[in-house]
Amino acid sequence: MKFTAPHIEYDLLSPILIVLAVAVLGVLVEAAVPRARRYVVQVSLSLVGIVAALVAALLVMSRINPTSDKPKSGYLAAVDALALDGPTLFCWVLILVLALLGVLLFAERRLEGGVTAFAGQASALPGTEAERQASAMGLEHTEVFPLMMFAVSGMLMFPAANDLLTLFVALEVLSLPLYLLCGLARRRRLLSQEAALKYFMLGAFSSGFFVYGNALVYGYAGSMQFDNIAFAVSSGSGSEALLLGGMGMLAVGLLFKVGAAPFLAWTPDVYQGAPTPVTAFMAAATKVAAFGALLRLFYVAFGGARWDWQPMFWIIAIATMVVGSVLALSQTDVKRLLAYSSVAHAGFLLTGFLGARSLTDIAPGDLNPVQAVLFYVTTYGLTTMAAFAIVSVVRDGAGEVTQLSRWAGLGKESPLVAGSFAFLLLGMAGIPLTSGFTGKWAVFASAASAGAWPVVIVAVLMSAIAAYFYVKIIVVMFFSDPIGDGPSVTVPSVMTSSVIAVGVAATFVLGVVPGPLLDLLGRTAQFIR
Amino acid sequence: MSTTPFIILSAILFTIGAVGVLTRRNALVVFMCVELMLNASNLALITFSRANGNLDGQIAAFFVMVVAAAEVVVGLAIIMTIFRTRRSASVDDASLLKY
Amino acid sequence: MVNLEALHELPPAVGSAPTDGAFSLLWLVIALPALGAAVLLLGGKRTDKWGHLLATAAVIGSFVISLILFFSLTGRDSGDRQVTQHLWNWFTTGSYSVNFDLLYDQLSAVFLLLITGVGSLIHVYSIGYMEHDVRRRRFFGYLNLFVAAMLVLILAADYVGVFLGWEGVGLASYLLIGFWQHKPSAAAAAKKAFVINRVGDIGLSLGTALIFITFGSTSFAVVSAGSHEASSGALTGIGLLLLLAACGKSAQFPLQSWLLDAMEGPTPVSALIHAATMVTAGVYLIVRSNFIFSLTEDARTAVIIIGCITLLMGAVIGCAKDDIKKALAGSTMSQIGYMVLAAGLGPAGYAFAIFHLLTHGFFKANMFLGAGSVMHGMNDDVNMRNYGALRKAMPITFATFGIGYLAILGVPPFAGFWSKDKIIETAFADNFLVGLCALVGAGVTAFYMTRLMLLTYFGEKRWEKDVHPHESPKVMTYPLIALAVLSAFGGLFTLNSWISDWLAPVVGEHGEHELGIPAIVMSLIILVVVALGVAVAVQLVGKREVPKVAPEKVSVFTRAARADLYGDAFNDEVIVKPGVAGIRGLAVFDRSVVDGGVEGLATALSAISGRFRLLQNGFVRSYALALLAGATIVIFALLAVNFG
Amino acid sequence: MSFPWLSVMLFLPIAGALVVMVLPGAGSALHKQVALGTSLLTLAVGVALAIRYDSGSSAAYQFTEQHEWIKSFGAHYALGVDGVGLTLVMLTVILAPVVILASWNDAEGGRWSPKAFFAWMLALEGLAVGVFAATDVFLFYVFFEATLIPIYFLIGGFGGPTRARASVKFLLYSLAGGLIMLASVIGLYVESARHQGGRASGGATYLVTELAKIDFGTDVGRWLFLGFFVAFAIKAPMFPVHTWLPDTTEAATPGTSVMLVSVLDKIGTFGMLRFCLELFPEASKWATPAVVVFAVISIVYGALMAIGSDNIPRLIAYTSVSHFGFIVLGIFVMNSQGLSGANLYMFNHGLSTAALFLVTGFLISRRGSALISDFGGVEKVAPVLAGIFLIAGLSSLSLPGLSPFVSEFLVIVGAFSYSHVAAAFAVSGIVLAAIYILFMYQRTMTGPTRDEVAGMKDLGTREVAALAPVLLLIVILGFFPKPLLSVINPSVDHTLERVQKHDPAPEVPLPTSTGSSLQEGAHE
Repeated sequence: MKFTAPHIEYDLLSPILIVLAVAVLGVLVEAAVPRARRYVVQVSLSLVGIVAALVAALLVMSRINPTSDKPKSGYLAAVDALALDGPTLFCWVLILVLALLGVLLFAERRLEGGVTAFAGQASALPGTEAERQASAMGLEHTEVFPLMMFAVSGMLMFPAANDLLTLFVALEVLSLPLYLLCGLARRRRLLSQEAALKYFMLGAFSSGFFVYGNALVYGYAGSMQFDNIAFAVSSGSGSEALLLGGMGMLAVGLLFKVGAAPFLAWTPDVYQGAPTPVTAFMAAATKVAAFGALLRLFYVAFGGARWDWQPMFWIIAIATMVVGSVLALSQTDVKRLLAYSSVAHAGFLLTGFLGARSLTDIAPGDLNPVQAVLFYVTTYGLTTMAAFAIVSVVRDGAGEVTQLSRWAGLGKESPLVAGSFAFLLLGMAGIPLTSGFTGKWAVFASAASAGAWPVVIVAVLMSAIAAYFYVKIIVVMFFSDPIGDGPSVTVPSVMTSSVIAVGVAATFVLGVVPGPLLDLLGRTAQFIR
Repeated sequence: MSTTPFIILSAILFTIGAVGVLTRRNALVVFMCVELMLNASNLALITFSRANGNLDGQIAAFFVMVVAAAEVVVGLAIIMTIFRTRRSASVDDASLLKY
Repeated sequence: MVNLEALHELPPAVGSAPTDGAFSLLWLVIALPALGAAVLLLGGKRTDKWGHLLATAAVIGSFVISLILFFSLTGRDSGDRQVTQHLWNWFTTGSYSVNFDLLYDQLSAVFLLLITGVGSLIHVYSIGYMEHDVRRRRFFGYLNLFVAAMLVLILAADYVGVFLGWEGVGLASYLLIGFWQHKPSAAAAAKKAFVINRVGDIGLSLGTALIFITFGSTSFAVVSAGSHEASSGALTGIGLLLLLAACGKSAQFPLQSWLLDAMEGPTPVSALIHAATMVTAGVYLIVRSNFIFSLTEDARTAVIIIGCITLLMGAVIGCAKDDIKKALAGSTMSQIGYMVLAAGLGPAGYAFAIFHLLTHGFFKANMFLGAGSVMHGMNDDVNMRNYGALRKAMPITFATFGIGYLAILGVPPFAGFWSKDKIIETAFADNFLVGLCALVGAGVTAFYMTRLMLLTYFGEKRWEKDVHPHESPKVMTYPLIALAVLSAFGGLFTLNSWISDWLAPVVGEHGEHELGIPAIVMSLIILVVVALGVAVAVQLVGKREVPKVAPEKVSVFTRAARADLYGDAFNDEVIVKPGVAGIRGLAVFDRSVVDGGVEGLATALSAISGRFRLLQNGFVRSYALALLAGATIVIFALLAVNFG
Repeated sequence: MSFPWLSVMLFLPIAGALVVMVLPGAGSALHKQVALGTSLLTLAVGVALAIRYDSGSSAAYQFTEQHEWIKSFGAHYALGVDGVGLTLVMLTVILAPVVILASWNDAEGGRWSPKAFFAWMLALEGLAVGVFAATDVFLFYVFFEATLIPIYFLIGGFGGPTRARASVKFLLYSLAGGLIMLASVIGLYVESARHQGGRASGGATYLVTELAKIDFGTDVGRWLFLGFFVAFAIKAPMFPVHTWLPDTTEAATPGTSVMLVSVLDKIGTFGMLRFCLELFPEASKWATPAVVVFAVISIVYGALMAIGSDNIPRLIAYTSVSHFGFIVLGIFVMNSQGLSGANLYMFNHGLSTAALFLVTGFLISRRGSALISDFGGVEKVAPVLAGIFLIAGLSSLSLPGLSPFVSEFLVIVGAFSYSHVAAAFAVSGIVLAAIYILFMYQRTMTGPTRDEVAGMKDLGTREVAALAPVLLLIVILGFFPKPLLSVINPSVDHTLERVQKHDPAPEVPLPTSTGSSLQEGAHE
């Protein structure tokens, strides 16, 4: 039998390729460049790479000219393995922007007094001479940058994946580096390693389900291509059981990444244990990629079986919102609290995801679910990034201060930081004139348009509960007096500051003039089939 | 010949793996159980590929093996660090992060 | 049902010829005292020196205007003796419009004279009486405010306008009763007066509302024109509600209890507000609403009953009081009872009600001021048991008071005789029982007034030491004299039934009531009863040694009378105490149930949260278990949805 | 595109707030002067606006501005006022300078620098104007929620010892209500998207004028109505969701309380008029009996609680619960007396409550205690304060001759023609009002002067200057409410038309010839 070499559209895939190339180069740098200069090289390399990828992504986007009223639906690339349509390209741009901010956080050195937030020498045991020497020598793991680049490449592939196999590979490519990154904290290394272990174990476990689901769906449809699956679903051939079983298991894999109930158990532990920059990047970027993939898989491949999976997602959305909001009430650790809040947000995103309805029901002017979800994930990503960035600057002698009670009086200590954190929290609570509100409105409206009223009601009630713990933080920061010597805010370098600035600005702008972005999404948020 | 027995076998393997993950303490064993699950999937993939008469399934199986290998690399690294700090490979010892 | 005999002769409608000539001054009558009040109350200390003069001048000014108006009204022929001055539109919503209109007709004319006249005298009197009070300016400001409000009340051409004056006088009375605020008793009395009046106001506001519902307007003109078309139900309702209002303002049963406490105020206040003018506003309201009451037998009956009860209550209370002012207050209640009773008699009685209101205004003001002058001489002691034999010490006061005494007893030819006799006659004509009440009342009145006279002016000195009674200054005695004259000759108003004819266009022809016996005999009977009362008083009080302190061992009746017939006790037991308890309970309810409900929800949530976070126990294997369980549920749910 | 009056009134204070914020220093006289100046300037614009308002015009809204804001949400930046909106906007801009002047020194000793206080105040003023001027449901909602933030920080930052708790309670109550309303707001979007067929511009819209054209159908309409009504009931506040108000006023500074109770709580009743009745006439009529019952309960309950409370700000809060009961009652009896009365009441209650809060504020700050039982005989040492206190109190018990009387009377009349029983219960409020006001006055002002208050200073010039305009308005409007009614009546007629209700005809037909005075009145 003879093989024909597949045709690869390098120009279209350039963003992914660039990022991958940078990652590989990064590895070489580790090998070739002397330790003293690695930091600079790696940082600049990744920054340049991501910016380049961003430009490339924008170029690709311009080819489907999204500004026109009737944009092209998009391209299928790499032998239909990747679908480059509106949603994909938007996710790319968003992920790359978040990655850029992520790199800035990774590269932050002033907070730890001249070194990054990553372990000087991961192999050195915590609390041993070796570790002390490592930190004394100011060692630091610059491998984090290539690792991150790998993760980013996976994230870029994830929402673009147009067949189950690509989806699986992308999933692993984005997950594995993150597992490692979670374990590389400079301080509280035991927690960090534990986080890595838990994340890895559960991640592997869930990917087991994912693959098996893969197999079952393949058994049902006889192909891994989404369009073929969609065709099989609509034609109703094959055994329902295989389809449903497979669909369920794939859902498990994706919902695990999203951190939806009941697959959220890892979220609080990992978010808390991981180095804050990693948490920030992970919390923001992973959700974007995962939701991109979730939307494509269930809208394109399983769109025909909507009536089968929608009830299940109703339950999951409700459960996720309830668990996230209620459990967050009693949290006393800021990072953990933000983790639960991110769970709640996943619930809200799923609410928007429930807006799925046949395209004929969606009139031209109307808000469509893809648009709503992508908009919300944008607002959420930027806000969360900035929030975690702020967490990383509130410190005392022993590093970051994450007990909520110790944040008392921060409002007096440094009004600017506390003020912007309060603003971000109000954003997450969904107060108008912040992006949180417009986002919430969009996802709720999308769900309501599809008639998912019970979910919307629950969502509304849960936002009320969620508001309670956000407000609680504000009260602690502004209206209560510090216990002992309150935490001090270490003035970060321009890098972290710029991340915070961008996040706050985005939260405000997307809250006041969300129009342009929404319209862009409204025009382009159509999946190619 | 029918594919059902193979599917049932793969399902059994998968379940064994899943249960193993839940019951075994030693991180390495847990990890092996995950591998077992992956291989159960491989079996299913190949079976279906045979049933459907195309190669996608088999290719997928190769990919899964590769990915599994990569996973091993990462996984073992993490487990090693934990083992070295804690002098134990029991996943239950790592339970500082809770509530 | 509408009473038939009333339908034959419909009550007269309130016409409204626009004002012209002298009548365009009408608004000034109100404006002068109002301005005076404004200057005095806003001017502050600057006006201390001349404030009282300004106030007095203002009232005298409006008295003069009232006289001019009155005579120009008499100038007209009885047909068009009603003029309306339209000032401005107060408020308009939908079809409902209320104007600031002043109605000047025979009725308001009489009141105008009474209020400004007696008002001026009392202002003059107060100059002397309040001389040593540091806050005299304020006192006069309040007095002016009162006069202005009272004038609004009786000049308003719309029930809402009446309401304005109604509450205005209430406010003034509140301020004046509590004028000596440092005395807790005074402050309490003031509040009590206002609150109980508010209860009456329920009647006025709902009444006004019902009037609007029924007639689509609340102006006398429209209502009087349409009243005979209204259903008897509506009319009765309105009548009863207005009666409630009257009860509040005129201290009629069951809202009488505030009047006695109101004596905490300075004596001129008691004279002007709580004897001569304000308390009679209720009577005015009923008479003014004759076009309602004439058409509803039931409401009138209620009015009569209230009147009878109160006139007896007041009299009985008056018998037992040792506080000279309270005794007089009881008497006031009783006298107003007479007026209300008369007003309840319908067209037959309206005129006499007003007539008695006038004469009573004269002699009761006279006696109150007299009492004031006595207190002035006795270092503000009000206990009659410490008086005695004052007729020599303060002759003028005694003389004038004496005239008032004869007047209230109804001894011919003094004013009271003419007015009271007419009422009693009409009462008998209407219903024997009612007549009997009136008659008995007269007897009791004779008793307590005689008692008061004896205790105060006769017998031997029972003064405290270092009390040196002396006659009051001229500025106080001249008003007394003036009022005494009026009390003596007030009867002239009824000369060949002038007053009835004068008021007829407003309140309707007073239907001929035929009495079983000739009027002269009736009068004789009344006189006999009065004489009886006097005799008893002389027996019980005059002929005996008066103990310094009120004897404790007394009949249950006396005790009841001393306790104001348990009016306050009743209120305390039935309204105040349960009310306080209820409010306490409500506060608990608000905290624990209403608020507690919400707060409880919050705490419950955090409790749940605290419980369930423990599930996150940190063991990766239990997380895996959760994951597996979740996966199983998801898959089975999916299968169930489709195959179930 | 004429001059954007409302936008100016909206953004002027906000700009002022920013200026105050960036001015150096921690709150010198300069900050206060800038704040006062800004609010006065806004007031000037407001007066010009009021003068230019044409009460005769048939347009639904005047000074309208409309720009597309978020196309995909159908949201517009649309402003405009009808009679009701105008009165409330005016109330806002009148009270703002008064409050700023009165709170001149209240912000000292606060948690933050005084300048924050004045900045938040100005921001609040601007946002409040936005709420009352918004003619787009989405925009209204945005302002509705946005106003919470300044007041939240004003309470939490400058209040008394319990401020933190109070502020959270306030915010959560309001947010809960707001979010329930959000569900309805989204429902409106869905519906308007469904009914877009007729409209030329595709997509949904939030313009009140457009939404009013939609017939939502019985069930949908009722659900949406409920969403809105609950939020407004919490805001107003009505029994049984009132408990946040006393706690809040107890903790907040007088100025904050004024802005909260006199201005912001009006959003509740304003919303009932503008959205419940306007958008869901059928549902409103369906809900009327229940609403009336709750309104009457609020009247009596609030009054009783007021009588029972020893803490002055709590007492005033409860009186407001009672007064808001009257307003809601007037709105839902749906006849011209009730509605005009209610509208008038919103304005008058704003004035009288403001006066009461401020004067008691002065009293409390002098004595350092808010408990009635800690006072006694103040009248002797501070007659001016006592006098103003009495006038404010009397206006609160709606004494005829003071502005609240007309409104309360009209509401009672309207209620009476709706149901005798409801009116009978409601009217008991006037007796209870007399009790709680005079009881408070008696126990604080009269009787022997207590030593603690013996040295109390009487009101100073600034304080009198702050209160004088309010009292003046109260008296003038008491005798001549026409300026207000002339702008209110047209919008009342519009509302009645919208809910298809007509005033019941009187039992006895109005005479045409007699009562010329009446005719005059009607024609003026």
